[in-house]
Amino acid sequence: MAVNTSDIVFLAIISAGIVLCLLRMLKGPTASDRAVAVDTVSTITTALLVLLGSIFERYVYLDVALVYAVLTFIGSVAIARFLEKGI
Amino acid sequence: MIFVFFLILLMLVAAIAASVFRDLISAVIATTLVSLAASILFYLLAAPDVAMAEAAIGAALTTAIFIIAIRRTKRYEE
Amino acid sequence: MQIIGTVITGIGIIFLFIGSLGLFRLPDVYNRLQAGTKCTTLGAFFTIVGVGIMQPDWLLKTLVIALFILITNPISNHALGRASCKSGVPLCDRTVVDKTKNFEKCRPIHDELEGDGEIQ
Amino acid sequence: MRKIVSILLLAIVAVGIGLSLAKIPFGTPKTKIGRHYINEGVKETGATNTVTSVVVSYRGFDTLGEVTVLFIAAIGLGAVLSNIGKKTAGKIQPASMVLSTGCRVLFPLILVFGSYIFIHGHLTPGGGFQGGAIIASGFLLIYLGCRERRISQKASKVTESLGGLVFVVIGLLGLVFGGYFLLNFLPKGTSNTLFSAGIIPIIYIAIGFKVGSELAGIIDNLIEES
Repeated sequence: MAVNTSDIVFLAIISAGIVLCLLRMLKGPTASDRAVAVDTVSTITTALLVLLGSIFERYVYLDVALVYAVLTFIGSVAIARFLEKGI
Repeated sequence: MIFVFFLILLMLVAAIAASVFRDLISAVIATTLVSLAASILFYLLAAPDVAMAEAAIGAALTTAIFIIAIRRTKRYEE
Repeated sequence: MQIIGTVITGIGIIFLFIGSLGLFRLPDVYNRLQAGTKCTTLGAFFTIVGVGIMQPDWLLKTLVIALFILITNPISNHALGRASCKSGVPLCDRTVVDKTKNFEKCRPIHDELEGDGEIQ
Repeated sequence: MRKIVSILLLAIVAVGIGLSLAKIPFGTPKTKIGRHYINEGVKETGATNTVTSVVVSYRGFDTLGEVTVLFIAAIGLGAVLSNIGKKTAGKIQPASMVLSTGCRVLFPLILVFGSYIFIHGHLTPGGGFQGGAIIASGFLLIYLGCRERRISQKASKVTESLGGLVFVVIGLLGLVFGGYFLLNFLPKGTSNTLFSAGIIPIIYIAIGFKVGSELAGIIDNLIEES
């Protein structure tokens, strides 16, 4: 495990992005805004997991990122189908 | 280490938001955010099995089951 | 190889940050969706492929992850946009053209609408 | 009042998690049995993933109990919901073309991915429970996207029962061959290859099918009958 300076900068920028999404989640006037914010956070999280896997230098950790890439959108689709009264 | 505390703070804020929101759908969305942060924490603690279970169950199945429950009751808390 | 991968990852992460900045600053749901979809899809793609270039053994699996991101992210954002259109979230007051007025399909459902547009 | 109490409780939990993270040194085995699992686990069971060797081999009987708990929960939910009776479907907004096409494209890929997770449970992170949850998410996607394709309750019940049966029969075979329940009677093979670790992959495949069909049945019950 080797943490470079670039990795720390990347993690800081990603943290700032997640904080912005969190503020939108707290503020957003309607439920749709909040759903969009959480969907964005889940995409950012997938990229973050791959980056952390490269920092830890563990190949098998990529499976978790694959689970994120495949599954997190189902929650957003469920919320969307509720909002349009489709479920 | 700072990153771990940042994640704990994120979980805390999202959980408080989930308990404060009057709109139950917004509360479910905040709960999803809690489970995302918890999964990254498990990942950082070198427990990929638990992180995978948290991701698979917390992200999709729990949200859907909460929503199916809300569909039969009221959406706004009084 | 290391330097190229780091540069590509940095570009992707800057895109991710711009996406969340747009999500925070833009005025209504539809504009926010645009920032949340395009910027983060491109940013996640660049980040993941950049990590794959940094460590060449991982390239295949990272490409699979990037492919799944490219498929799933637009689907969920499309569903969210359609849902907010159907549940009657208003456009912002600076909107110039609203083409959804002409389509019956895109109008909100008015029976037993619980008023998603209201601020709780 | 309720709000203040809930916020206070959450703050206490967060401080606890933070303190425990700050104090505990991670990665050093503390107990004797933990050191034994880490040092001898790969040699004794043949599974590269230590978590899998603990869950299925050393604590296999415990896993049988967990699976039984899930089974009882699914049966109880079906019994409760069958009293309510079928509601008419009402006016349900059909899914858009993008969503239904995406569901049809993604559903087989999700099934393949879940199978990959539980077949490779002894090599990579993951296992029967995680793979089953992924497969159930695929079925949930089908219910969200194209509602007209629903799974048959009977097939899910049969799959679930077969999964439980395979688990118990393999345990009893261990009793026949060596003298105790869930004995690893198959050859271990060389570790870090797919065909290794004896009965662990077979049990994990059974658990994967069982958990997947159970969760899919629960979702079907909740969506269609409530």
